[in-house]
Amino acid sequence: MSRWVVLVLLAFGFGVVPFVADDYLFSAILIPFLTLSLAGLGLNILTGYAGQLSLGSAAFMAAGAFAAYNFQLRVPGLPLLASFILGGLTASLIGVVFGLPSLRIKGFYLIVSTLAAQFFVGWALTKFSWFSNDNPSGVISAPPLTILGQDLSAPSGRYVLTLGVVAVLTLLASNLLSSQTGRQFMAVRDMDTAARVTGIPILRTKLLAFAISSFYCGVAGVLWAFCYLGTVEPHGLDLARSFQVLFIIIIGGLSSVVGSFLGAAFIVLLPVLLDHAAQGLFSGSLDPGNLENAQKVLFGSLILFFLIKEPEGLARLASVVGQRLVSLRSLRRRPSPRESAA
Amino acid sequence: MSSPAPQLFEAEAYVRSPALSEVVPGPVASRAPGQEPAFGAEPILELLHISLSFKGVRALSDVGFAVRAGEICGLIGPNGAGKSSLLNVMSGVYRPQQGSIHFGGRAHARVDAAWAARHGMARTFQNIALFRGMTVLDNVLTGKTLSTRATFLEQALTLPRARRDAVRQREEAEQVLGLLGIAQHRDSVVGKLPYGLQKRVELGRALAARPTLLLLDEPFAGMSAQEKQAMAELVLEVNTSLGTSVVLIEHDIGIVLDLADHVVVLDYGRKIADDTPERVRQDPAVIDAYLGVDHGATGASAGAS
Amino acid sequence: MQFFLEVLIGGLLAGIMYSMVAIGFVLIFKASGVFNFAQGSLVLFAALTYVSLVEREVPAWLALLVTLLAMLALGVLIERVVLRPLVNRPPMTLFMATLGLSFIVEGVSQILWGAQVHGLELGISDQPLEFAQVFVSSFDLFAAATAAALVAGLSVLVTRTRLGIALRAVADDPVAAMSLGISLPRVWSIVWAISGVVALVAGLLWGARVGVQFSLSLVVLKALPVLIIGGFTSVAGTIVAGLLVGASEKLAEVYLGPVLQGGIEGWFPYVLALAFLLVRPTGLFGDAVVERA
Amino acid sequence: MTADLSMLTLENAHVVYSGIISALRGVSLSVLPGQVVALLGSNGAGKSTTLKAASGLLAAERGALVEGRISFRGQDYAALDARRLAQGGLVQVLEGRRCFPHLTVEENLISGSLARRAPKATVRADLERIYVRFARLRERRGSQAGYLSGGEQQMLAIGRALMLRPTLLLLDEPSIGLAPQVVQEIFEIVAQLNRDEGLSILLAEQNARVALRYAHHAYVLENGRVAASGSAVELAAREDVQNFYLGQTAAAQGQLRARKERARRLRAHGTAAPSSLSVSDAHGRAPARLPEPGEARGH
Repeated sequence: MSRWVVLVLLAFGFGVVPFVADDYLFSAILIPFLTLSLAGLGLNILTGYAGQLSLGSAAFMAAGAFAAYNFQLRVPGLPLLASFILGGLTASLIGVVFGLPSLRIKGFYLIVSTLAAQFFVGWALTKFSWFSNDNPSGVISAPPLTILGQDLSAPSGRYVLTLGVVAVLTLLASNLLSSQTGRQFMAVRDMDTAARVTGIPILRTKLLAFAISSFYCGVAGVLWAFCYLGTVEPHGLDLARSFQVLFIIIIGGLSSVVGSFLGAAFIVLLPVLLDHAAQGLFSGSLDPGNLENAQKVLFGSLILFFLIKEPEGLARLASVVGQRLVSLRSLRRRPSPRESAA
Repeated sequence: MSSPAPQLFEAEAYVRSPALSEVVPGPVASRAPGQEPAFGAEPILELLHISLSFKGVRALSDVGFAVRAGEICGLIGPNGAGKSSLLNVMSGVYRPQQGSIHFGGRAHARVDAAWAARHGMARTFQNIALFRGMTVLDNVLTGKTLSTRATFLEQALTLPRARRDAVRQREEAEQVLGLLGIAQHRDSVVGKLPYGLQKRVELGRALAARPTLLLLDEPFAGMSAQEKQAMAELVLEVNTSLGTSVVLIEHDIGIVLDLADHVVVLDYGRKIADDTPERVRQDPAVIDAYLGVDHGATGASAGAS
Repeated sequence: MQFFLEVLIGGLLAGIMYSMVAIGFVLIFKASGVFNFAQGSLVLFAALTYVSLVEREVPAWLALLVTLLAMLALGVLIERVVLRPLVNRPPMTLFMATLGLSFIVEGVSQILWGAQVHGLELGISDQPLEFAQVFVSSFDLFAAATAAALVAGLSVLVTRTRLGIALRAVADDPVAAMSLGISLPRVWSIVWAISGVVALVAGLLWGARVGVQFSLSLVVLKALPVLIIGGFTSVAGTIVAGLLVGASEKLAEVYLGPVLQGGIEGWFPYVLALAFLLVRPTGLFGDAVVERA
Repeated sequence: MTADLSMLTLENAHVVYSGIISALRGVSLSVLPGQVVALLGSNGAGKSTTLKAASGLLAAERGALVEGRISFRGQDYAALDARRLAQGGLVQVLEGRRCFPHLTVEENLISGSLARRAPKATVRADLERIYVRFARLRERRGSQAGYLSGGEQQMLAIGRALMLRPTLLLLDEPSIGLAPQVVQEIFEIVAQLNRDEGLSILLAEQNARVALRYAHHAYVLENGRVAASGSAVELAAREDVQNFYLGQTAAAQGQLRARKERARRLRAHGTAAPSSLSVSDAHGRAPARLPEPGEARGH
């Protein structure tokens, strides 16, 4: 995606949307979309770019959320953004610990260690009440969202905060992934023997991928709790969420920053469209249970479709459509036969 | 650039065009043929008593030889002789059961591949080990990994040191792409390129690391005669202009015997010759190894009588 | 001590369930190298189909036959629709395909048969029997006996019959099998059909014990550590590993649990599998399949 | 040679692997009924590819016949794949033998008969016939193929192929990795099969001298093309066969050597200008350029 397209989108996102969109659009669509895009980007760094499959994204999100909450709670006067970063760093630490087995096992079989992370973190956060400040119900409300005196707890405020965090981290990620570190990730993914012979330290590169990926998922977890739900609870960040984040990058496109956003948009918007379709077409005869199952079947079939037909996901489709648009436009401007034949 | 790029190779009918180094005016000393050009006294790489076996199958038995600094050493032998295994031992991909490898001033029971890379060893693989998900330029840039100074944080924040790295590495990579004639493929994904081009990209990645010792595993395989000639010129250019020592495995023995200063012949994992190309070509043991020994020949009768 | 034995036996019997599901994995993995994450959903589909038919007054034997045919058909369908287009793609892609498949099978089975919990009555008595003051439920013994019979049947099929020779030939060297005119797609669909039957047996026994409900498909999460410990390619290793995981999980819950606030059954098998992976990556009996870094 | 007369005919076969590696550049050859034909040439010349094209196994390695025609007993290949070819009597023994290591010798042999779906009695009779011809296999019938010696595995691989009652047997490098006297034994068996049962055989072999002693006809491949062909007697008589192996035929022979000597001398006298490869600080001379792919091939 060229530079100026990104700038236009950001200008629109910061300049126009906060004043135009209504609360429903913020809280039900825009904030979850941005948060899941960040989580998708995090997983894409680890699985898409570095080739290490992980089913533990939700666990790192939960770790990030609880860490940020506890830092905010137990360190008086800590600026909000500092707790975001500390949440991310905690998740990153946990990511590295569960990334250590990648020394001995490769790519696909790594799901064992990331699944272990998923179950272990989920268990620890529910069992040890210290994490949730001994709150009996285990559900804790997020701290007030004020930065430099500005109160951002209104939906538009939470949206701007989310957009800001996601934009900055996405910029950093795309710089990193287009530099030597990004190439090292992809080298380890594509052919680790050749990577080793070129001088790339295999384990260090894998652990770096785990660390950065878990940091991104951790911050996504903080956004999920503080800006989206408004409550900090491990319930919504279970294995099903990890599968969802994995689907985001399969459908959106592995090893593509844009793909993480396209996939997240797809995953957030589809259920909404299905609901409207269900209301409209069957005038509500489809009971919600079956709707959920229908969604499951649809997601499963989409996964198969993308894996078989378009392994590079929506990102590839988007770029193909983009190129065709560009060539169409240039054709219309100078439709000389010679050039169209080239 | 004032002068147009001197054409290393014409396209159509192959006309021997001046190699870069020839363009340079200068006294051409006459030298009696066969006189040994002075190579480094201390060998850049030496293998002693190397034995290697997989699940009981012996791939190499007691192989030893030296590669002098600055020379091109050919490694030949019929199918299944153990050439690739030997290259994997040199580059640290395999660990030999016995023997030692002397490289970078130290003796190793097993070469650590990353350590060897840091001490100037680079290699290509028999069945192309390119990073298929990346473009041609990215593959060559990955060869420059060791010359990266900026940390991942500096790269993310694009701080000055990271920017300097990027500019320098890009410039050097462009030079290698130019030399290999694959500059205009820089943005195409490697997996989709024709075979001959992929071979050049892999060589480009190795050259990008500016090695002192270059190990080439069948760089000419699957190439047309013309492409072989072009690649041979390039290997020669790398060796003569930069003094890079080259160990070359290849089936097309004509080119190897022509390019190499010293040839080692393997057969069933054993070294059966280690000499100059001229002497190796006449060595009966080598000819038998290639043409096969026919014990049962009863007189001149041929064909299933 | 007696309590320890009971916990142990309870764990072993749960382990039998895990190994039966895991056997379905091993068969498919050995023959086609695919790690079938959808095996759990097949177990759910089989149990749901059978119990729903029985609830609709279909006689038990007919319900069993129909379910059996459904599983065979499903196996062939999966091989044709999912596997054949993805032949020689990387293992991660195939794994994700089975993940997508598991969503489809779960969704379809719940749309077809609804999502409530069904009690499953196999007509097997379930009172405690006493052996030297150790109480064991008769149902669990029946389940163990069925599992043993299933495994015996499978090993006869694999070692004695021509089909078994074809299966093992394809597992050893697919291209060599092709050179002899053996049809790989046919072998793969047979393997998927057989593991469908194994899923049926596991579904019925497991469903009868805990009730037929969505959680049946989560048993796949238990089978994964069993596979890692047992080694991906050995049926014997899978059975021993299943028992090991079942027993150690229950023992850990009972003895370690209180110290760690309980509920460690979820992650304990995974920690055990990780320990095995770091110490002996090929598992108890498997040959070197788990790629070393 | 009209197609229906010959067992196998390749006409101008071009084969490319995964769309990029051109392995055969127009190979034409044929095998007459009852004939033993040898495919010679050094490694990488295209011998194995030719066999896999004939036996329909190219698809298994992402290879494809992009041009030319292949026919087996007059039947064009469009309708045939590896399975129908094997059932129709064209069986290939792959390079490196490729027995099923975890199956016993007898199970390996039986796996050869599966594609014919013959009744048990016929399979038993075929087994007996193989054990008569390969006595050593009868002794080792119960042991796993993985523990057999190279020579025994080669016999097992041939025996397994014979269980399909082939009329044309393709052998890929039977002598590889075998000691010379074992190679002798294998080739004797191949010759007997041809004499006793009229089995036509196409064998790819690097060991030219042995192959020429047992073949009726031979083709020498070089770089994916047929460089020479003729009766085994003619080829054995030509002493330039050796050149196909030791590469004397490369056109630009000797030029490289001369160029290298001169370049070395220039460098030895330190007069060589900074070459394009060493990074010149300022704007060094533009680098020399290898031709573009289109240019390089010039077609």
